[in-house]
Order: sequence, then structure tokens, then C-alpha cells
Amino acid sequence: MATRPTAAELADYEAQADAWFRENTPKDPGFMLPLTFMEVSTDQQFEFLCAWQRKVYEAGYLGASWPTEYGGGGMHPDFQRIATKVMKKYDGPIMLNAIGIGWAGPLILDIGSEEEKKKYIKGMLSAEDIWCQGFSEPENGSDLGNAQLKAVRDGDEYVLNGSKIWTSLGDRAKYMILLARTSNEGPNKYAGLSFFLAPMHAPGIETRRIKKLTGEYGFVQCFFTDARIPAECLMGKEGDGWQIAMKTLEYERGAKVNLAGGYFLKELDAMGVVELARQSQRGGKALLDDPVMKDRMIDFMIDIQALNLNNQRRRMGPLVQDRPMGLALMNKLARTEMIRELTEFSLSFQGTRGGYYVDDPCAVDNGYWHRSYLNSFSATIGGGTSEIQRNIVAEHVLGLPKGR
Amino acid sequence: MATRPTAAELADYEAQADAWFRENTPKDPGFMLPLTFMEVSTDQQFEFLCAWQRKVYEAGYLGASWPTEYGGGGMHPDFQRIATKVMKKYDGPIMLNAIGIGWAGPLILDIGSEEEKKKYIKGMLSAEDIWCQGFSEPENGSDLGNAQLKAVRDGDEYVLNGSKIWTSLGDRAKYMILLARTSNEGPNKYAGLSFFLAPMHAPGIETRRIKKLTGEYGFVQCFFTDARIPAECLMGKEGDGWQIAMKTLEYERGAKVNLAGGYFLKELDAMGVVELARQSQRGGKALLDDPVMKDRMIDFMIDIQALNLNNQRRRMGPLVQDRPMGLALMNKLARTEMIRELTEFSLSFQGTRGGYYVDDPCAVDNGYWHRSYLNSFSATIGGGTSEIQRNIVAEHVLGLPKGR
Amino acid sequence: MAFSEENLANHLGGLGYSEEQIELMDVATSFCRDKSPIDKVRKLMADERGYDAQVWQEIAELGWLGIAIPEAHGGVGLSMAEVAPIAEQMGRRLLTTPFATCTVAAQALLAAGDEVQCGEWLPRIVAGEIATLALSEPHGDWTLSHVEATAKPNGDGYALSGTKQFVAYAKDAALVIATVNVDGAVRLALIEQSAIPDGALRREIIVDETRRTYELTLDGITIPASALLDAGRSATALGQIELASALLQAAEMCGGTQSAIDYTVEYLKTRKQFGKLIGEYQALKHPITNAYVAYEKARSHMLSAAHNFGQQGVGEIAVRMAKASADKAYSFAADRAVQFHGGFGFTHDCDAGLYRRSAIWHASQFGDAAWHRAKLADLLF
Amino acid sequence: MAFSEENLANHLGGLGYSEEQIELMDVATSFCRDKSPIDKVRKLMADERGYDAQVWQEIAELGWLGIAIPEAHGGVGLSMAEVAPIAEQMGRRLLTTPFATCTVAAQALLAAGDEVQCGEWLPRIVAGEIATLALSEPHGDWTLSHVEATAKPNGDGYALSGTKQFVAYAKDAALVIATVNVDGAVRLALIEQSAIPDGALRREIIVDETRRTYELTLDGITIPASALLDAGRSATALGQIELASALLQAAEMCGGTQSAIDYTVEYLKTRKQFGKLIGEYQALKHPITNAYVAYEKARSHMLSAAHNFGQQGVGEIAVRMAKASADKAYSFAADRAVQFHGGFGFTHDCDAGLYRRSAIWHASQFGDAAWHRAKLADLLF
Repeated sequence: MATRPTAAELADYEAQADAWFRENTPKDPGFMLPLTFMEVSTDQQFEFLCAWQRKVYEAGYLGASWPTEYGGGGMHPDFQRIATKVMKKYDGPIMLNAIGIGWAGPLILDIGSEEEKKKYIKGMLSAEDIWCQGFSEPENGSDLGNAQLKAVRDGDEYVLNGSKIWTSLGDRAKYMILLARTSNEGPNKYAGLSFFLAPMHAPGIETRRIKKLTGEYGFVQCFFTDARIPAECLMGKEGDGWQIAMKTLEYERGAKVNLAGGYFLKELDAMGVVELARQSQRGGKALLDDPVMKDRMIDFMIDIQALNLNNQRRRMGPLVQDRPMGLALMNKLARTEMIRELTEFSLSFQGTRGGYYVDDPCAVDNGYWHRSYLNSFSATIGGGTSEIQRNIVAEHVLGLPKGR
Repeated sequence: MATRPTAAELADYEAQADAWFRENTPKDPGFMLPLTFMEVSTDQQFEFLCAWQRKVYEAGYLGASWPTEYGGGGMHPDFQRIATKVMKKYDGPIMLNAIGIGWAGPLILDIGSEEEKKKYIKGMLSAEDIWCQGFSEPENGSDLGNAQLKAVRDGDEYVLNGSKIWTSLGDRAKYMILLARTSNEGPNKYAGLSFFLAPMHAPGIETRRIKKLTGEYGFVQCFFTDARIPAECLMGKEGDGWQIAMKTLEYERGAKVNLAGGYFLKELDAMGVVELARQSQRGGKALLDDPVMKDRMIDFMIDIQALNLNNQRRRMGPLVQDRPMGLALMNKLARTEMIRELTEFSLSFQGTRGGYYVDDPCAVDNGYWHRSYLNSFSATIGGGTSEIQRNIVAEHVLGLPKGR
Repeated sequence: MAFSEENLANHLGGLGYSEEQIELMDVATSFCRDKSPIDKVRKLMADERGYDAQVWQEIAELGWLGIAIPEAHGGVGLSMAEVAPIAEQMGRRLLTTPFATCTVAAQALLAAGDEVQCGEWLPRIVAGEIATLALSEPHGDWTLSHVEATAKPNGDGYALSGTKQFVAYAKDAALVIATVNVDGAVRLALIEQSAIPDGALRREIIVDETRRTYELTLDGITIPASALLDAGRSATALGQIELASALLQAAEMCGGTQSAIDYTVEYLKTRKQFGKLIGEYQALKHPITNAYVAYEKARSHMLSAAHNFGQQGVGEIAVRMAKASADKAYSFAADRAVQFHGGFGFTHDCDAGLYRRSAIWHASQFGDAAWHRAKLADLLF
Repeated sequence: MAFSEENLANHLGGLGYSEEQIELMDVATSFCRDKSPIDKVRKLMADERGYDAQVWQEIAELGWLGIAIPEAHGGVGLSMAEVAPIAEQMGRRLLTTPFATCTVAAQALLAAGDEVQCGEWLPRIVAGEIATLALSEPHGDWTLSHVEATAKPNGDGYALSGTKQFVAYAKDAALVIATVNVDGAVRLALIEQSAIPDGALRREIIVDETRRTYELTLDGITIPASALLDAGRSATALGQIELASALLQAAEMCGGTQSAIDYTVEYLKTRKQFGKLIGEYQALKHPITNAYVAYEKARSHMLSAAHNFGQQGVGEIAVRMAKASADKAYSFAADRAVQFHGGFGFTHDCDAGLYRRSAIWHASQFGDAAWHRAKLADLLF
């Protein structure tokens, strides 16, 4: 690995990145840009974001710390962190190819073969090869280990049958990281799972867009009907699927830091609700003159600040001695539930105008708050529901017994 | 059964009862009277309440509808309902012998033998024979069916070994309704249970007072060590215990109306909190000038009113068509949780004085609210915890599956 | 006011019902179930008009539009108490039509209309012609007397000006009753459809896709002087509009809450994860039970609000309690309905979203729970 | 003030710690665990004095009473940031002594005492002599400047009059610092134990049985003029008293919350009902997890309050947020601790009750969550 840079080197780099992003971060394109990679709805959005990711990559601010032989910049990760920080500072659009550079890339760099690294890494950085993820199935939303999509070896190929769901960019991706069942034998349901880096253009793979609660699009369901993929798409050995999938999920949770950089979602600016409240009226008076609303607002501010402090504290060893993993493991639960409650609360400021929805010209902030509330469920449900998060915290942090 | 009285007869009776209770309801005795039969702590309280129950009985206002041959008044139950209403109107002390006249009495009248009726009914009405209940055990708080206290037949006697807990008046009672295990065989744990009307003065029975969360007394734990009771104390047959116990619990839930009358607990006057708030100050201003407190108070008033309306509605068939048992089965849960939250809230009115506890001369209302909050757990825990109540509503009203 | 727990129930209005109410409840239960299966609801969501004209005709034929209208004006001569159970069943089946707005418009006419105005319009409403209300304005305030739209004398009549929002089913309405400011006083004005210029109505995009509302630009509309309702009874009429609307909303919301719970319970009974029915998990089982408890409380309040409607003092308290508790119950039940359907809950195909959007809609119109609690504080403390 | 989510963290104070703080945290963790096992706590509950003099002496010897006192006055010369982790561990083990009241009394002296007053008393406090505060009055108001007790000129000194409540460990105190009203201005008065007549102290019955407080009747007490602290710095001193008290409370409450959760988790891991460990039931497992989440949030706030203590603006906000969130977390955790212990939870033998009573106590002194939220609203909006 590259040597640790000096403070001066980092400062130089930051100045350079700052100049680049100030110059190159795109202005409002005149259409709505997705706030997360799960919300890409139109071709226009897709092409815009592909071009942006490619530009950032070519400028060296994405994959800066990945090995040069596969298309990375070969620099110390501290440089990438700085580049990402600057990208956020200028509020640039998100990096589209999240499953690629956030999940598949780190995984392939960690445990992939030399061929796999050569074949996949560069294309995902440049957004030439978009990736998607095929873990969840319609009948097994929370229970990944029970995946039933069948992969049967037939000569040099695997034949796939079944369905995957909640696949962001599934209709635009070139590759999918795929969890499939190669066997029903074995001591438990996990033992029969295998992991594939599967091409999405194989015949027999079809996708259907899913309309979300918000009325917008972003996910697809994928149908596999005697779809054939080359046998070398198998990652590791048959039966390794569960371990590899779990490893992949760790990247999502940010446990591993070998990331390409960039960010895949814009977090809701929780303090924006305060601004909304500040501008709202009720009964002819400023809403924030209403002590009841003010009281709830303060309660939220305390909560928001707590989560910010938690994020600082989790990196301070002496302040998390008793349960070192506690803050990390509760973060998703606490944050997503807070956002759900806060965005729900934001609707109550709007008086009759709370009746408007996204795209009505009279909607407050063009319906941003309604969309945010309804979208908040994607986070309290996706990536392990809040109910499952509570089990995780209960079992892994508090040591409570697993339910039977 | 006695014939249904006319409105005029009832009115006459009410006038007569009214005169009697106006005249005879005791004034403040100068010491604290228990609010429930579970809170009898001192001899003074016990003797006072025994005398009061006897007096009410002798005046004919308790057991008025029970058969004359066993000591009752032989009247139509409507008369007793009126007497009880009047008793409440004058806020008379509670009837002490709750387990006797509320549980054991109706049970014995329902399914007891002639001997049992002759032997037990009159004494429980006159408070000469105090009854207690032995269902719960230390290791099986919520799981009555798992009762382990052993009763082994030995000639004309049963030999008892084990322990019962949460026994109100256990140290003062003459009899106990007792659920005990006569067998470990049988298709399930329930089949080995039997039901006894057991004398408490048998050698080998000892009791120990339990200090409550509030710091006061009211329950005992009973220890049975080779205690011998006559075999005729068995009610029904060996193995009938579970059915009889379940029948008994129905009387507690008020499903059967064959009650002796009177009341065993004074319910918290939820609206008293409004009065408390009205008299409280914060920052030099009346508490009810604080919109945040007012908002929460209104929320509670809505809740209190909802439960009052529920109680009216549950008796109106057309208004409970969809789920006829819903209101009845949720009542305990909704009411006890509301009281817990409300009494907890009441502590927040008191400013620094919320630091005082029962019996400090400066405590607000002599600590009534602190005691009420801490006592509220007896209702959210006893008689099936709120968690179990939610299972009951979920399974019996909504038809959700039982957890495994 | 002095309270004890018991006299809360007594003084705040108890519960009761009429035979007619129960009969209507029974008829409405099967009518709404039969006429509004969920696929029909979804079909109508995509329909421009948003409701089925045939069903609307049947509703009129059943006499439901005249329930709370005196017989003298062609109505049934009962009261709002008998309307509530119908609204409840409509809310339960997401059967949205101009029913509520017509009912409330009639109440407004009864409150402030003269014999001529009532005599002309009430029979037409009973027969199924649509009357609607134009109350909300861009300021977003729930206070109905906060009116910036104006009516200014203009020849024999008045020229209107300003913008009204959320005018339900305005496109199909024969009559729009709008609040306008006349020389500083709020008045109710009758606007016939023929007086509304082309382009004055804009269909709004609203959170509840089962409804239709329009923005109405008043500029350019003139009305005759005879189209203003009695100035002296404006305040009474606004009160009546607010409470009748809130009552019908509370009823619809109770019905919606019931469905959100039933729909979720059904899923919990059939969906398996990790080898178990998900309804076995207390993490889902207990919150949905809490939702059910809240629903029953809200329903008791709603029935009490219907029973006590129009009673001096008691009636207003009961209605506000009903709306406040219905908002709480519906929001919670529908929010949990989305969550407990997992990934499916996050799709537009899942009915949980329909209930959630309906709950948001109802909270946004005529005040949410916090608003009504604040009003109750003024009434009770 | 303008916010974004990030500058909330930046402008409202971030997190940090000193080496000394961590060292003290480690030492306090084992000290409090060793010196205050739960049977000892219960023994002391029945003891008249309420704390172990030997342990008190050891606390003094460890230098803990002088942590936030300058070296010039015999202290360690650190800050309140280093005191907080000790209070946290004390709260965790229910080790109640005059530690908090002595610490805050010293802060009051530092804020408004002159060289002579500080020079006399601070070294004595460091050495273990007890100084306490007499602030509360029968009106029950949390506003420290609401003072009805008076000091009236009387010869060379002042004659005091009025009643003070919740004077911690007053019986053993060498010094009582009382707020009194002097000609309409609030002043702090030093009262030596020798000046307190027999019978002026009454032990109070308080909800937290691990503490000792007294009612102090001021009538009949006279003090020399030199016993009044600087009038010009009264307000500053009151502010310092309020915030230092709230910080130490927040710390104690975090410790108590942690214990209430640990104690309950232990029960859930070992108690069986219906053939299962009760910790398998999500009805218990999930709420205790929620309690844990609330605890970690409260702890982050408390550490931030310690870190930012004394910073202009930022410090006060951080402390009030810490107390508000600690109240919420502790109340909830301890309430659930009682409930989840079932029948045993309802007994005095169950430690859950100790935590619950401790939480009630802390909420009652120096403001509860709602009170601090109201103060925050004034600071932030």
C-alpha cells in the first residue's frame, strides 16, 4: 500500500481537488437529479450521472486509492477521503455506480481472481459497466439465506431460473452480483448458496420496473428463465455464496474502508426541517411561535445532534469501551427511524398545503417533504428492516438470545 | 332466581340504600385506608375493613342476591347493583374479602357441592373468613399452567410442598383457593393440575411479607413444607384444576355477573391529574398556561374519554359488530397502560417537590401520585402483563398466530 | 368546567345510536364493499373524473345525499349522526366521491341560506347535483375565517377575486360555495358552474390519488347580490362547515384505519419469513395490536361525535376529540402498514400506501391532531 | 442562528476528551464497582447518614473533590469535563455521597466568592469537608432566581428568614451556601454549620432512598456581612450552579441508565417463561434495545456537555441537551426495567425500582426534559 502522506501533501491535494470541484461540479441541469442511486428514473438522469461519474474518475477523484494496474490511482486512501470530502462540500451529484464501486469492486479486490480484477474494476470506475445486485427475492425479503433462485451447472454454463427483486438499476446494468442456489443438500440452507458475477444481457433475463410508494421508479424485478451464463461467472467455489454475500454486506455497512470513494446518496438535511418550520405559518402566526411545535422541534434537534455526536464518538476508542460495536450497529436503526419521524413531522407544518403532492406547482418545496417521508421507508425496510436491526443490536450488542 | 323488580321497587330500594350509606359510611379514620385489597398493610387497616364489610353485609348490601340458605339476601341482582352504586357514590371503603366474595364465592355457588356452599359462603360475606389466592409461583409468574406446587394424596389428606407468591392477605386469610400439581403424567402440563379450597392454618404453611416497589406491604409469599390438608378440600376431581382456575379468572375479568357486590379497588380518578395540573405552577405561572403541558393534558383527556366511551360501547351490540369481544379484551391493556403513563406524567408537574415521597409533610397530596405511579405496575404486570395482554388481543381479536 | 372521570363521560357527551343509524350502517357496509373493490379504486385513481358516475347516481337514489336535509327540502330529515356511518364505510373502502363535500355544502346552506337559496339548491343536491366548497387559500391556514379572497360590489352584483385551493370535484359541480371577504367580513358566496370561466379551474396534484380537487381562480367571476348567504349567520355557517367536515373526516378515517389494520393483519397471517408466519413475531404483532387499540378508541370518539353532533358545547368537543384521535390512529396504523409489508410495502401496488396517503390528506384538511388539541385546550381549560 | 445538519455538530459543540478524563474514567469505573456493590447500597439506604464515611474519605484522598478547583486553592486544576466521568460511574453503581453537591458548591464559590472566601473554603472542600447548596423553596419552582428566603441587615450582619428544601447532606455539612433575597436581589450566603440552630434541619422523605436531603429553616440564623458572596456575580454563579448540577446529573443518569439496562438484560438472558428465555420475546427484546439506543444518545450528549462545559453559548446548549436526553433515556429504561421484571419488578427487592426512583429524583431537581427543551427553544430559536 502507498505510504501515509504528510499533512502538507494532503493540504496540497485538497487545494487541487477544491479547485477542480469548484470548477467542474455541474449546475442545476434543469431536471430533478436523484438523491440516491436507487432513484434513477429516466434516461436523462441516467446519462447525466454516468457522464459525471466518468468525469470525476478521469480527473482522478474516484478510485484514487485503488491499484493502478486495474485502473485506480494507486494513492494512499487518505487522498481519496479528502477528494470525497471536497465532492460533498460542493454538493456534487451522487456517484451512480454504487453497487459496482461500493460493493462489487471492494469484493473483487479483496477476494477476486486476477482475471476478475482485470476484467471488471476499470469499467465500474468509469461508469462504463453499471452493476446491480441480486440478493433479495420476492418471497424472501428479509431472509437472504433462504434464496431460491436456481443455478444449475450444465457443461460450461450455469442455467438460472427464478427471480430477484429490489434491484436498483437492474434494467440498465451490465453485471449483477448474484446470490443463487446451486444445491439443496448440505447441513443448512446457507450451504447451498453460490455467488456469481453475472452478465445481465444473457438471454432469458428480463426486468420489470417497480413503481414505488412515491409514485416514482427506481427498482426493478428481474426474471430469470433458463438464462445461461458462463461457468466462470461463479465467484469462489460452489457453496461459498453465503460467506461472500455477508462479506459484501459489510462493505455496505462501511465496516471495510477499501472503498473507491464518492458517495451514493445524499442524506436528508435534517436541519432543513427547522428552516421549513421557520418559514411556516399557523393561525396567522409563525409556526415557531407555537410552543408545542417548538418543543417537538427541539426534541428532534436533540436527536439529530445525538446521532452526529454518536458518529464522532464511534471512532473514539476510550469513549466506547463498554460496547465497542454498539454505536456502529445501532446507527442505521437510529438514523433511519429518526428520518422517518422527522419527515412525517414536517408534513404537519404545511397546513392545508400538506395536501399537495410532488410536482403540483403549489406544493411546498415541490413536494420534497412528502417524497422524503414516503422514501424514508426504503431505509427503514431496505438493507434489513428496523425490526431486524433491533434483533441485530439486541443479539450482537446486548447479547440477548436469538428468537426461535 | 328472584323475579325482575319494577322501576318503582328499585327506586325505593335506592332511596333506602342511600339513606343507609349516607348515615353509615365511615369518615376519615385518621390513618390511610388502602385503595385496593392488595394494599392492606397494618392490623389497624385490616380490622377496620373487616368491621366495615361485616356492617355492610349485615345491613343487607352485600350478597343481597346470593341464596338465603347460604347467608345471602335472595334478592334479584339488580338490587345489589344499586346498592353497590350507592356505596361508590358515598366513596365508602373497599370490601376487603375480594378473593372470597369476588372469586371463591361465585365459583363455589357455580360448581361447589352443597357442603362447600354451607361451609364457606356466609363466612366470606361477613368477613369472618378471609380468603386468599394461590395461583402464581415464583418461577412461573406468567405461566400459571406450569404450576409446580405439589399435592400428594396420603390417605385422607393431601401433602403440600412448594411455594405461592403475590398472595394478597395471605398472612391473614383463613382459606386459600389453591392451584396445585397432583400429577406429572397426562397429555400436557395442564392435565396434572388440581384445585383446592385449602385451610391456611394447617401446620407447614408459612408466609413472608413482600415489600413492594412503593415501600409498602400487601402481598406475601407462602411456603408449604409437608403441609397436610384434608382430602375433601379438593374441588371437583384431580386434574380439573386448570379448568376451574380459568373459570375463576373469568370472575376476575367480570365476565360472570354472579357477584356478591361491593368493590375491591378504588380506581384512580384520572381527572384528578387535571386538578393537580390546575393547582401547579411552573416558572411562576400556572402550569396550565404552558401550552406544551396543556397539549399533553388534552391528549390524556381524549384518552380517558375514549376508555369511558369504550365501556359504554362494549354493551351496545350494533356498535361492536365487527369484533364483538374487542373492547372487552383490550380494556385491561388500554386502561392500565394509560394509568401508568398518566401517573408518570403527574410527577412532572411538581417541580422540585416531585423529589418528595409518600409521608413527607411537604409531599404533594401526601405522595399520592408517586405511590399511584409506582403502584400502576401492579396492574400492568399482575393479572397478565401488558405484553401478554397484547398477545391475547392479537390472537383472540385479530386472529394473529400464536408465537412458538 | 370541573371534571371527575365519570362526569367527563357524562358532560362530554356519552354514546348512543338511532335505529336509522344502524340500518344505514348495515346498508352502507355492503354497498361500499360491493361497489368499491380495491381494483376499482385503483382504476378510478387513473380516471380523470376520479369517481364512478353510475355509483354516484346510486348513492343519490339511496337518498344518502339528503339524510341530514329536512323533508321540506326533499331530504330525509335525519341528522349528521346518520351520515357518519356511511362516511365510515366509504373511508373503509376508499370509495371517494363528492358525497362528503355535498353533505357539508348542504349544511352550509341550511346554516346561512335563505328560503330561496335553500329551496333552489337543497333539492338539487338531494337529487345528485354536486355542490362543493371553496375555502382554502394559498396561505395554508386552517382557520376558515382567514379569507383573503374578496367580493367587491360591481353594478348589481359582486366581482370576485383571489384564489381558492382544494375545491373538491369542482369540475363537476353545479354549485361552488366560496368564502369571500366583503368589506372585511367573511361571507359565503354561491357560484354557479356557468359563472366559472374556462381555465379558472386547475386540477391539483394531491397526495391522495383517489380524490379530485381543483384550484379555482376567482378573478373574473361575478355573482349577483342574491348569491351571498346571510351575513349574520356566516360565523355559524363556518362553524357548521368545520365541524361537519371534521366529523365526516373522522368517520372516513376510522374506516380507513380499520382497513389498514385488516389488510396488514391479513398479510401477517399469510406471509412467511425465516420459516415462520411473520404475524408470530411480536415486533409486528404488538404494534399492530396497539394500532387496533387506537382504532377502537378513535371509533368510540367518532360515534360519540356523531351522536352528540350539534349539541351546544358538547358537540364541538366531541368532534374535535374524534378528529384528533382519528388522525393519531390512522397515521400510526397506515405508517405501520407500510413498514410491516416490507419491500412490498414500499411499492405503489401495496394498498398500505393508499391508506397512508389518505391519512396524510385528512390530516392536511380542517386541522390535524395537534390543531384540534389546541382548540380543545381553549374549550376545556 | 442558522443551521445545517453538519454545523449543528460543529456549532453546537463536537466531541473530544482529555487523557486525564479517560484515566479518571478508568479509575472511577473500578473504584465505584468495588466500593458500591448493590448490597452495600441497600445497607446504606437504611443508614441514617446514607453514605460510608470511609468511602468518602477515600474519595477525598483520591483528589476527586478538587478536580475542578484551581491548584492555587489546593485543587487539581482540571475542569468539570474531568468530573463528569466520575459522576457517571457513581450513578452507575448508585454510589451516592456529597460528591456532587460539594463539587457544585465549589463552583459557586469560584464563580462569586472573593479571595478570602475561596481561600478559606476551597481547601477544606478538597480535603473532604462537606459544602452543600440550599436553593429550592416550597414554591417548587426550578428557576433558581425565584428566591423568597430573605436576608435582612441586622447589626453588623444579616438575619435570614425562609425555608430551604432538598439541602443535600446538610446534617454533615460544614458549609451551606444558600440563595437569599437581599433587598430584591438574589445573593449567595455562606452559612456555617455552627450557625444552624438545633431543630432547623429536618430530614426529608425523598423518592430516592439512596440520598439524604434536609429541609432547612433559615429563621433565627444570622450571618456576618462577610458571608455574602459578590452581588455582581450572583447571576453568573446561579448559572454555573445550574449547569454544573445538570451536567453531573446527566452523568449520573447515564450511569444509572446503563445499569438499568444491564440489569434487565441479565434477567432477560436467564429468566424463563413458557419454556423460553424471556429475552427471546421481541416484546421485551426490542423495547430494551430502544432503551439502549436512547442511552447511547444520552451518553454522547453527556460527553459533549462535559467537553464543551463553560464554552460561551455552546456549553449551556450542550448541558441542557444532555440533561433532557438523559431524563428521557433514564425514565424509559428504568420504567421498562420494572415492567420487564414482572412480579419481581414490583418488589422492593428488585433493583429496577432503585433506578426508577433515582430517575424520578433527577427529573425533579434542576429541571426535567420538558423544562430543558423549553430553555433550549429560547436559546436556539
